[in-house]
Amino acid sequence: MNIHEYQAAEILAKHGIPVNPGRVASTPEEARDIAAEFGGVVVVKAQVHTGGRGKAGGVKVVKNADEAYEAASNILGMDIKGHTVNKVLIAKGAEIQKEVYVSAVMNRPARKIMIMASAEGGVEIEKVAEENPDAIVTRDADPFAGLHPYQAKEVAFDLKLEPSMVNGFAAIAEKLYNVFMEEDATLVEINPFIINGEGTWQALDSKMSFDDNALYRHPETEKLRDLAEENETELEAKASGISFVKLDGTIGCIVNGAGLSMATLDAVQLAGGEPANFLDVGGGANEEQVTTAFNLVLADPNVKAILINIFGGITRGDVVARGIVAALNNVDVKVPLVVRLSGTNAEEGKALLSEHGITAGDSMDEAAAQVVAAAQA
Amino acid sequence: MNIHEYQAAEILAKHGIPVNPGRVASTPEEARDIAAEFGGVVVVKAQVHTGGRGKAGGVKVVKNADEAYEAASNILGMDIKGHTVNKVLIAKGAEIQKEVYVSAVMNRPARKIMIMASAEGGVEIEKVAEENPDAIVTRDADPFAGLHPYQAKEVAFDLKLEPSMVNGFAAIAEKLYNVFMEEDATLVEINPFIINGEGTWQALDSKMSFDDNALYRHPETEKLRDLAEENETELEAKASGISFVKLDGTIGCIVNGAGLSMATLDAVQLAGGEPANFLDVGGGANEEQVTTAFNLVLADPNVKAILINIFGGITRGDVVARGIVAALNNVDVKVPLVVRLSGTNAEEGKALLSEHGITAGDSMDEAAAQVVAAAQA
Amino acid sequence: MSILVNENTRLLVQGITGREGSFHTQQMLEYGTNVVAGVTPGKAGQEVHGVPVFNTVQEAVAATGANASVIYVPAKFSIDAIYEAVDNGIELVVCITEGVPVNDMVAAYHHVKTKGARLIGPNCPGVTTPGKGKIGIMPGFIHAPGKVGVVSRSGTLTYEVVDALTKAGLGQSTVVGIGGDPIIGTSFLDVLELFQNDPETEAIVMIGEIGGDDEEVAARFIKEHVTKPMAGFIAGRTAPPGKRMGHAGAIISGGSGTAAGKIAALEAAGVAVADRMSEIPDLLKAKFTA
Amino acid sequence: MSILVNENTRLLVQGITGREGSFHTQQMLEYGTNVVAGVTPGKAGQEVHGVPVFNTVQEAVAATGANASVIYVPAKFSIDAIYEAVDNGIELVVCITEGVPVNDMVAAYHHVKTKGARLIGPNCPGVTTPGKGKIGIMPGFIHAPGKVGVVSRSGTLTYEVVDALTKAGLGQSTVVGIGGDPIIGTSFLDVLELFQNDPETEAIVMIGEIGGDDEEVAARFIKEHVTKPMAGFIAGRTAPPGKRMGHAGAIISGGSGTAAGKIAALEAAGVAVADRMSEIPDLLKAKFTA
Repeated sequence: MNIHEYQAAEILAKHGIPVNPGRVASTPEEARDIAAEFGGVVVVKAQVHTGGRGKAGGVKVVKNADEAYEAASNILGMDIKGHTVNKVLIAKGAEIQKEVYVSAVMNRPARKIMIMASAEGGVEIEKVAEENPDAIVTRDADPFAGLHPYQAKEVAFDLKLEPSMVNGFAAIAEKLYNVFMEEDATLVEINPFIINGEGTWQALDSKMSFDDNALYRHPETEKLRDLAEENETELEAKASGISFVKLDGTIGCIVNGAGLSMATLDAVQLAGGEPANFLDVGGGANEEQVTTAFNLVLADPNVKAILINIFGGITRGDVVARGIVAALNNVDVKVPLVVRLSGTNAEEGKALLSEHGITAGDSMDEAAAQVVAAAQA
Repeated sequence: MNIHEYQAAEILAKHGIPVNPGRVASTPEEARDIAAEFGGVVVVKAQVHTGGRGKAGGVKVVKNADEAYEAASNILGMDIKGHTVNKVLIAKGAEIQKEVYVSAVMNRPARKIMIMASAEGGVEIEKVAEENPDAIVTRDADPFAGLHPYQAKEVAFDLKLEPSMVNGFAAIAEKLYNVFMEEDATLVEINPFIINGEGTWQALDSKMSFDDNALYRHPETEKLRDLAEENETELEAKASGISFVKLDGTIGCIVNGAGLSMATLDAVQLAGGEPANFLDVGGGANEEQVTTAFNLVLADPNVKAILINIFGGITRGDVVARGIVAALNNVDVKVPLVVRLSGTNAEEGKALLSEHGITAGDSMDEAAAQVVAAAQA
Repeated sequence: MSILVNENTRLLVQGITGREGSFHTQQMLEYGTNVVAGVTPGKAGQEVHGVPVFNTVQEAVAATGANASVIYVPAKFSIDAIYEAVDNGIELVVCITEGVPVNDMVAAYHHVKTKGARLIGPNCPGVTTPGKGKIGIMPGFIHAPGKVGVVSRSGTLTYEVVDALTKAGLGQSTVVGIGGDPIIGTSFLDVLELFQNDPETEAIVMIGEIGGDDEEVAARFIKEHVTKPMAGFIAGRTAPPGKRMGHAGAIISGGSGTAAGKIAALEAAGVAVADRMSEIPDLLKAKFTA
Repeated sequence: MSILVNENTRLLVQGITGREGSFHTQQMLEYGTNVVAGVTPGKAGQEVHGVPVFNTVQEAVAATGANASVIYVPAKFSIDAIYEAVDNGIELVVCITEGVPVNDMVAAYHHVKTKGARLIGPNCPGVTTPGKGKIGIMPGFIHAPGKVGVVSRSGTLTYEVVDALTKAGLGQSTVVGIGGDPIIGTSFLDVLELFQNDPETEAIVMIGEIGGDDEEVAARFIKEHVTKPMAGFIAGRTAPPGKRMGHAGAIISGGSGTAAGKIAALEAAGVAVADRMSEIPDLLKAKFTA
């Protein structure tokens, strides 16, 4: 789960990390009032769950409240990579004496949490990784004892910070790790992390993502979810225990299992089609789940045909077939439907489907070819 | 550092451990008012830093406010093992359906923190250890990950608690471990830990001690220190960086080093005397330290003679001798003084002392014999 | 021989009285697995399909000599179950549960390593040694005893490939579902090493997917150490970057973890990587005769 | 040979620019110790008595190949210094600092063990191998090279016994002050094992004190494994229960950790336990000829 910059800043501040003062506005008027209150230079920043706001014109430095009004008028409602801007953050202008990048993130190969930093602040870390990988400094936190103070200092010294800046940086890097662990984050990023006009460290822009599997113990984080930023169908799917990811093609897919679902999408593409979605209906594909799955897939007007791909394991093929038949009584499926049913009791399942006029095949590849042909017909 | 029962209960409550409601009173009137407010049966308990209050008559169960007044009148001012009772805790009477003992404490041989529990609640754990050691259940917390929920449950099952009591007990045992670590305790004890009339777990009496070395990060704990409960001389010594422990004999001791100080006390006893104190003057025995040491020792009217035992190491014997001589100018020492000076520059030191009329020997045993003889003279 | 599950396996089921635990205990017993004990706190003295239930792993191990365990407890209790198992000397722990918080797995992963135990999963279908026993939730009857070792990050893709192998006359030595989470106890590399050293395994099938770099790490190991013929498949060629594809670990982030990169690495290591799952039996047959 | 400190010791001083660190660096250099580096964050590039200073242990080890370290940093930074040393491959860490919070030492103790490193202390005087080098704060000149290994929980009592041994013509192989805290990195048992296996050590003196059960544990080890003649002393016969006698670890609690118990255990293991410190040289001479 992602949250907005202004929300991330609030969480960092709560954990004692100094952030640049800012407030969020939903209208140009609010933006003007906040800017007036701050006085002087402010930055108006689009709050959307995507990067590249700057390039898209979603970030403007302005000199006064009237300019803030104007900038907010332009930015609010803007579309940035498919995300509509509903809020802007009005942040005080900061004098930057020094800027670096710092984050806490999983080092997946090491199975440890790491602090990652770069002397090139304000630049996307992926870009630094590509162009100047030696500028990136990392330290893996001890999986048991956490990030040691000496490690935070090592990062600071490796960034070639002046001795006077080291302790301040290290103290905040330690807090960054603590925020990561205590909030069950998957990313906590400060970029740029600056030394301001007063000579102290300050987070100028921050970003946080959370582990969905741990949200049950963070109800206050769950409240930060911005429904406007999330795909409605994906949320609906989640509520029903179905994994759903919206894609851009025309072949709707209903599959049991995440791996098989990915493989089904691949098969569709190899057959010359483009999948409209990833959909893992879960273990027991019963009437209710299949009905929901049909509804999720059919919510997309681009869908021209549907492929159901089931491998009967512990859940038997005939049971799944019964679920499909029952679901078809609940949902009016107007596009062509191709079913592939394999594994346990697949024959019984196919017979059952055939009684209801549905031909089910045994081969994933053939089913993919059929559904692509059906969509193009 | 030790605190009172009522203070320990407040800390446990802060960490989410249910405690029996109670309030502290310094006068019988206050005791009566609190009892009246609670209504019904209350327990009036002496608040002193020592065990065995019950046997000494420091704990009374009473039926109403008037009885509470009377009990408090009797208990306040009472002397329990040398501790004067200045406060009583008025606690609500509790119906006990089940009582056990549980604590978090260092398992020194294992170098781990352990949860210790016993089905014999309300009995001193030392007594259980002696008479029925099999009744004691312990689990060492993981030194890195802490006390695991499964361990807390193991303790509950080993106590033969009914299944319905297990989860409640385990949840609180986990909290007990957390209190221990977060508060830098050396002991957190709940005895008895009961199931009350409502069928829920509750701490009826609790005890906490803290690591002096970690108090710097717990200023709020330091505030709980009851100066009336501590030996004034020991506190004064501590403030000067001197380790001092009051004993019952007549030979005052001033020594450099904790081990040598213990050995000096032993030597005094072997020579037929009884030491009046343990005193480690620290590494550099200079004028100021020795002056303070003299004052600490002489504050005890029982002291009949003083033994100074110094082994010159990095700090040279002549420097120490100069400190002694200077200190004697500040303090009027009316009792006989025996000095033993050995190690680095001992000869120079002895010469210097001799110039000021002090004969210093080389042997700890002889010095001990001399000081004992001097005290008996 | 075979790997992980064999005649000496004495299985303990953690969470045996739950719906999943009870159902799969029956399935495992039917497949011939030596299930010796179950654990559910507070349920000691009960039996589930004839298997005695204990309050703690400690009691269960003391009473039955269990040396392997399978975890069916809910996600929020799984980490504790893993610690309880390995702290009580269980050598092989298979955690089926999906949804375990990933940051909790960091310490648990390293703890298991320190203890010298082996964890499979979490979020995995388990391990099956055809004809000898199964631990987990795989449908037993699709398997056939044989010489092909199978290792996979996905449950249903494991069944898919095992079914295809069996139908093509290629039985399996052991089938290992290592799980779809970002941090799993046993990686491709670990299982490949076991297969390489297992005399009953003569060829290996490896099913990877997008996310992380375990396939790339495995490819380096294969190049240097694996002499047995291998076929493979990587799911998720069509997955867009930044989106989790069902599995918590199946995500392309910052340009790394793509199917293309994994396929290239495996091919460079001499693995025959199939475009379609269905091609795997033939690719393998081209390299070895069962 | 000798134990812990020898010709191959390359010592790093953590906290070298502090008052204690700087003073004892000079003392150690004068005694002939091979001090190769110092660490104080932010002071890289300076020198202390000719020893180069680095910002981190990592840099110091990379530049100088240091393999041992001594810690003079304040108590609140000592745990971090211990982790920094062992995490960077230092094999022997001597922590002089007094006042380290005991609960912090729990994880640090086990971490050091996991890393296979050796920690002496905290709250200890260090280690001296007469004539070869010293790590810590012991007064060097009281020592004489010889064949008696000395191990002690107390600083001044160590000096006292070493001085007495030297004056009695009994030189020392190595002198180890293990420290007076409740949790210390290296126990009597550990050092006794080293002495027993050290060909240059022919007799052993052990100075214990009240509190804990390390002396009792050592006695069991001595009974079974130590063949070299031993004399000992236990301080604190007169200590009252429940009172810390200067050292954080010197406390009799719940009737355990008494001097009487320790003396009885050592005597039962064949150690000649002195009533008076001064008797130790003679007790030892009765058992072995230097």
